[in-house]
Amino acid sequence: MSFLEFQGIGKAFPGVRALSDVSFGVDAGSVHGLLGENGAGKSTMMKILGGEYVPNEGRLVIDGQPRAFRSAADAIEAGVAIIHQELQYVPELSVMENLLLGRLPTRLGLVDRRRALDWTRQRLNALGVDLDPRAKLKQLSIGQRQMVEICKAVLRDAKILALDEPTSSLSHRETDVLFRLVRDLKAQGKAMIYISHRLDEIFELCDAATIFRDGRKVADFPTLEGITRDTLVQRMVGREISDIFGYRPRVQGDVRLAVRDVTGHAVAEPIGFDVRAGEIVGFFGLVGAGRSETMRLIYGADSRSGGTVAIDGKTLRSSDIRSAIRGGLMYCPEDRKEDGIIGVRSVAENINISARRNHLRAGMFVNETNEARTADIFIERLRIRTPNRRQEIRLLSGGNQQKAVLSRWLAEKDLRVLIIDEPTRGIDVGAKNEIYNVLYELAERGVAIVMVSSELPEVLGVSDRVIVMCGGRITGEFTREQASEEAVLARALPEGAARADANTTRTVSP
Amino acid sequence: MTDSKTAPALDLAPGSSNTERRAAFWRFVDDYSLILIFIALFAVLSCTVEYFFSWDNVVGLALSVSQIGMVACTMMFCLASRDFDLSVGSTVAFAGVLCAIVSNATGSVTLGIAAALMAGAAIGFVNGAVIAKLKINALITTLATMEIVRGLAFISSQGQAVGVANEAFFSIGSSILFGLPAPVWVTLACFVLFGVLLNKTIYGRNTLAIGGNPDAARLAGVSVDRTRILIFLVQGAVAALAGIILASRMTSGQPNAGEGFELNVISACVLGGVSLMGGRASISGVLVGVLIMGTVQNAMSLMNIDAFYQYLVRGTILLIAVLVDQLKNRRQSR
Amino acid sequence: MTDSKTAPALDLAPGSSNTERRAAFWRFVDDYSLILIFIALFAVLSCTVEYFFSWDNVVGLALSVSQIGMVACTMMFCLASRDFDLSVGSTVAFAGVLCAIVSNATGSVTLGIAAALMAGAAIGFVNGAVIAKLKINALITTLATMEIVRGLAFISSQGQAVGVANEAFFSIGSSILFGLPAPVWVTLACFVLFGVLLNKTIYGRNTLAIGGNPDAARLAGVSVDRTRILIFLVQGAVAALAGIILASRMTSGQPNAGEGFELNVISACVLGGVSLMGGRASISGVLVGVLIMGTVQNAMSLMNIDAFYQYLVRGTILLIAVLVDQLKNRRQSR
Amino acid sequence: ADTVKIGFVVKQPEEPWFQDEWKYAEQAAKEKGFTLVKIGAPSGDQVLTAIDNLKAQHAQGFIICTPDVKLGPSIVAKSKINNLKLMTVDDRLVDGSGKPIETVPHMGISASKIGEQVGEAIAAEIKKRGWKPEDTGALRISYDQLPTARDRTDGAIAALTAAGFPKANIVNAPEAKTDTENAFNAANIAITQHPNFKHWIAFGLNDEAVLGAVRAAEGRGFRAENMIGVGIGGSRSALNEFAKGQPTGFYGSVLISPKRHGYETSINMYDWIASNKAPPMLTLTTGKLVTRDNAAEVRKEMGL
Ligand SMILES: Nc1ncnc2c1ncn2[C@@H]1O[C@H](COP(=O)(O)OP(=O)(O)OP(=O)(O)O)[C@@H](O)[C@H]1O
Ligand SMILES: Nc1ncnc2c1ncn2[C@@H]1O[C@H](COP(=O)(O)OP(=O)(O)OP(=O)(O)O)[C@@H](O)[C@H]1O
Ligand SMILES: O[C@@H]1[C@@H](O)[C@@H](O)CO[C@H]1O
Ligand SMILES: [Mg+2]
Ligand SMILES: [Mg+2]
Repeated sequence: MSFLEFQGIGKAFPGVRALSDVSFGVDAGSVHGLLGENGAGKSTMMKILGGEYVPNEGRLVIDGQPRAFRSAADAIEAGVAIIHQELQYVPELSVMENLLLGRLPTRLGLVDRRRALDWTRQRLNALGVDLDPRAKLKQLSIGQRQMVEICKAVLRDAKILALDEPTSSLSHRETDVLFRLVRDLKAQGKAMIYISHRLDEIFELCDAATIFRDGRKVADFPTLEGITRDTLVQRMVGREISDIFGYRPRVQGDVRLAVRDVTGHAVAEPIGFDVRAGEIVGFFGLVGAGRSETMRLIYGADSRSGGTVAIDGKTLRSSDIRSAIRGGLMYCPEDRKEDGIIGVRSVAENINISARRNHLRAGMFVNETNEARTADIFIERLRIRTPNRRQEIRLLSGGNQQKAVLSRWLAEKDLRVLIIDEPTRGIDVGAKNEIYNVLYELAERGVAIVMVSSELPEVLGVSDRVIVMCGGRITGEFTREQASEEAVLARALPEGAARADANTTRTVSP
Repeated sequence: MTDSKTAPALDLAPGSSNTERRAAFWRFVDDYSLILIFIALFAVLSCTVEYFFSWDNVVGLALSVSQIGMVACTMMFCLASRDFDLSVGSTVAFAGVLCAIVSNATGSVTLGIAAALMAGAAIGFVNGAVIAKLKINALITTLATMEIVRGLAFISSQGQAVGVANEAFFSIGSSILFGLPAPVWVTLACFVLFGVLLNKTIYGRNTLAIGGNPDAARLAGVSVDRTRILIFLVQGAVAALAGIILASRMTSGQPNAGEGFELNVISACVLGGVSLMGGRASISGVLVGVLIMGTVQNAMSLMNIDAFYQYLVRGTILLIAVLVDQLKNRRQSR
Repeated sequence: MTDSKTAPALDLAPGSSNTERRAAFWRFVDDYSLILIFIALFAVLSCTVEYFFSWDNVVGLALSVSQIGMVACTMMFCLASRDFDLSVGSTVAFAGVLCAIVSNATGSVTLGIAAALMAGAAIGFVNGAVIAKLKINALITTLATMEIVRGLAFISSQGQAVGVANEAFFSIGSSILFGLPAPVWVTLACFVLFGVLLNKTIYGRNTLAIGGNPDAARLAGVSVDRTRILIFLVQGAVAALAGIILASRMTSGQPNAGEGFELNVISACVLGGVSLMGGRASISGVLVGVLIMGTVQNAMSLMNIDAFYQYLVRGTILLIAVLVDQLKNRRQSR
Repeated sequence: ADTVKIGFVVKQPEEPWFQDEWKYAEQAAKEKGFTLVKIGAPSGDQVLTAIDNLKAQHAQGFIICTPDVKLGPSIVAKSKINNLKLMTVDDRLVDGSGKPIETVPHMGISASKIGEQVGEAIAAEIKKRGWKPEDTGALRISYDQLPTARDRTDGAIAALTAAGFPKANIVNAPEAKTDTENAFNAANIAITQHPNFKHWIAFGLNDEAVLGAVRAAEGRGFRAENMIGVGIGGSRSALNEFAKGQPTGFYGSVLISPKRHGYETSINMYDWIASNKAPPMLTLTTGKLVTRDNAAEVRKEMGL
């Protein structure tokens, strides 16, 4: 019997069955991969493990003891620590207080800040993470916040550690730090569950794996020796995907998007580039390179202090999102929870929020049939797993929310330029493939596409051209043919760090 | 774009038609729980309280909630967009006073009404502009305008009720159409109008989107500031309308009218399921919220309940109503 | 585990010492902007308004905000945890009445005080339990208890002011220690106590965490429900304390005391930078918020501003204060 | 015939005064065997709602103390439409131009008259104590948002000035709400502003207002011998003061009798409905000054 056993777990929500009769075990001193399409039930399983949900059927057995958690506190008590897919931090509190949330040390009834600070510094150092314990979380980048979340779980010294897509916002280097941590913890005999849609991470870290599909277990791999990537994909999505990127060359037209001398917050020197009709330009950089900030300036989400943006030769009004949209420029933000979804509204609402202005009756009445149709098309096309289009979007799994937000922009009919920031964050392989296909189709229709991504294979696999940013400036530009991993990475690393780091970079298989 | 060969990947909720029917039933109960509560309340009161179920009484009840009802419609928008408006009570008073003053000065009731409506819209515009553009907290902003506008009402009337000379003015509040008083018709019209606006128009949908997540709405191209200002402007105008009708019913504009009005309106909305966190609202909920509040008060008067005990009853009923409504959420979560 | 050769993965705030100094200056202005506003206001009034800067007046000012100040301390916790309490005004009244009744009945002031404090705590406990456990909206819950408790105050006193036979009772409100009246000392003690609680104890930090992100707090094992209930309980007890002191100052428990009290307290907190969205609070901010509100009222009276125009001034000052405070946020958000 | 049902609508049901009026009206109802419907209506629209409500439950008439006398025309019109007999108590209705509506039977007090009584009582006491008027300040605890409150304080001022009190020594202290604490704060500031006065007098709309002024004055060292506060109502707040071991600055209160107002109006209305005997069109009652010394007797005299 394994250290941690899930036995016949089932869980239903109103209108949705998330898990049915799932059993598997996780050994101490091993990393167990959990795979499955978006909405397969992985996070739900983790929330059951974390005491957040009570299963309808089945039970947990830890170290031979059956356990029934009634709350998150129960699970913590039992030695379970979870890194949630949706980051759960308190923005107004410091790194230290977030790390020690619920267990600050006290002296004579008062919080012992000094001891807490010392402890935090020391432990962070030991983990090889460089964060100021006094910085407030809201001052950190997403990647840094995710790092804090990881440390928060790790520092609990739990016996069981579950990581639900921990790398979705991490750069290579932070990922390295994380992997080192996981290996250390394995050596210490912890039982770990690792969820990711990045298969190379699974191969690199995991000893065993379980695959979910539609809330059921479809495969168990006690070892990953000799298992191929294709096998996993096949079991996950139920079909063959030979080349996930499936790049298709296409003809390119004239310059559609012309960015000239754009300056603003987080931009170190004026930024300029062109994108042609039908071209896909990948923007690569490490966390904090300033890509997202640049794109927000171009779109008008933040006000720029200088420069122009033109589409098909027509200059857009500065800092005006609506004029950008009317000009055919759309931006899909990277932080889906903060900037993307409108949680309490339905999937259909979220998909139609922008495009519906084109289908108004009498200038103000929404066209409900049209909206329903649009929603259904995307739900089917991108396989958005939801009981129906009326479901509140916050109840969808992370990946499915991402797909719905993407649909919002794909539904625009006079799309000319699409800026898409981390489009496949948290998305399963099958759907990734589908999204790339949609991007190609759009490009074939003549749309100019800017894709910001921190996944190097994706940038290399999908783009016609790659632009690299570092420290708020453009540091390199490559054609598809020129772009190699080493060349691109070298430009993405800050000067100085470049040489030291080039060797330690993980090699990633596409 | 319609490569829909691949079968819908998901087989959701396998369940038999039986569980489906049960789910549908619960969905119905969920959606209409408050309405059901109200119907039950109404039925019980009809059977137990003498005179409650009579045409006269029902009309009186409708009249008593007509002002609150009107403003609740627009307050619903305000709350749905995650805002808050405490200034409506003062606006009701000021509009009544202003309408009376201008009517007397010009001899024209129409001019008086126009002036009051415009003043109301202006107050709303100021609220909206300060909140949306200067990004000041809505509670503080409207608390400030609540004070300022109340001050204007007292100053312009010198603290005295302003009677209206022109008798035509009184007919707004007292004339009867098809058996119902005019104010009730106006309120019904508001419910229909704002119901349609909320559910069928881009204005309503944008309001809900803004309330759900203002940042996301802005990035999706919703003109957040403009919509918020519009919401407050309309709210101001409707509060002024309520003030005019109230003045007409009372045959004078009173500077201390509408005190505590804002809390009643907001409670009715919240009771009707409008979320203070924004993004969620239903017009039928608000209607029922308004009706429950009015009905309880009405029944207490009919039952001759002691003034002090009325406080207890009001508070308790309020709690019970939300509690029962809450049960559905409990069933839903976990 | 300590292969920390690789360059620091994340580099926060590089900046030279010059920009650092400038940043530090702005941070200071940001943190203390409201205090600076208050000092400026106080200085201007001292120079321009006769009698303003006199010991008598400053003591009077302090006394006039002492009740609000006490309750603002606990309201700060309540708002910081993303809750809301409208019932404090009623609790003030009920506690005063109850204290008087029990003192008279038992002949012991101590028993009266104990009974009132316990009743306040009980009211707070009920609020907290209903909100945390039954998950009912705080606005509605405390609106309901506000009604119910006001009803209790009227019922128990039969609507009449209740005088206290035991003269010892009056000394609570009127005795002077080191030149300041006792209620002012109590208020100062509250500020110190709750300041320490907020910043230095687990209770305070958990409160902020709950308000900042309730889910995160819950998932980290913070006993969210227990903390929320405790916050309300303490709030009820402190409101009762304010009620007792008020009754002592007025030498009788009055059932209609403290009407509108809740809005004043909440405004003072919001003015002091406490976020209604939870997670943000500072005790110095609240202190200044309370003082600004009291000072404005005091100065207006000293300047003999007409009662009607006082509404205008109050509203305008409120707006200006938050507006100025807001400027820092605009600068912060790039 | 139907059983007689009479409404008794008051503007501030929480106020002891109205509780008492209701109590004595109940007494009349018990004696005559009619039903009394008590409704509180603190604002104009609630008055209209109350009248609708009375019609719905088949009342035949009602007695009202309205929150604003200017509601007169609409109350008259509404009761006519609803076929309800109408009488007013305490406060008399006025028409659009401010003249009393004489067609409605009324029993009550005149706000300015009662104010004058307060002023006269204070003037007499000043004289008795031999204070110099120039050393004496007068606190007008005002709440001008409420028309009756203004009439009362203005009445007091009229009587004081008529008795030779210098107008310049009258200090306006507006209270933000009509409770004791707000009166306290208003008075406290007024006293700060005028350090020159050796004695203080105080008047306001009710006992609570004056009580606040008395407490504030005490805090500043003006005790019974240097303070004359006279309230209106003779409520418990006043009696509590008289019950204290030592006299306080709360010298007296002008007591008005809720008994006649509650009991007599109800009986009149009953007779009007049951035997069509029209009530007198106008009955004015007066207040009586009660002080520490005579409070108990006077109350007994009035049957309270
Ligand atoms: N609270 C809830 N209410 C209703 N449905 C829910 C709820 N939580 C999860 N679901 C549904 O349960 C299913 C499983 O979701 P889950 O989050 O476990 O998927 P996942 O495997 O983690 O997917 P992803 O890879 O996208 O994160 C989804 O269809 C989701 O919509
Ligand atoms: N609200 C904020 N407060 C302080 N610094 C911020 C804030 N938002 C962004 N930054 C900083 O601005 C810089 C640019 O961030 P940006 O998000 O544009 O980078 P990026 O290249 O898109 O990387 P990624 O999105 O992967 O983190 C980073 O150093 C980030 O930490
Ligand atoms: O409001 C007052 C009440 O307090 C009592 O004094 C009688 O007259 C009314 O006008
Ligand atoms: Mg998931
Ligand atoms: Mg980015």
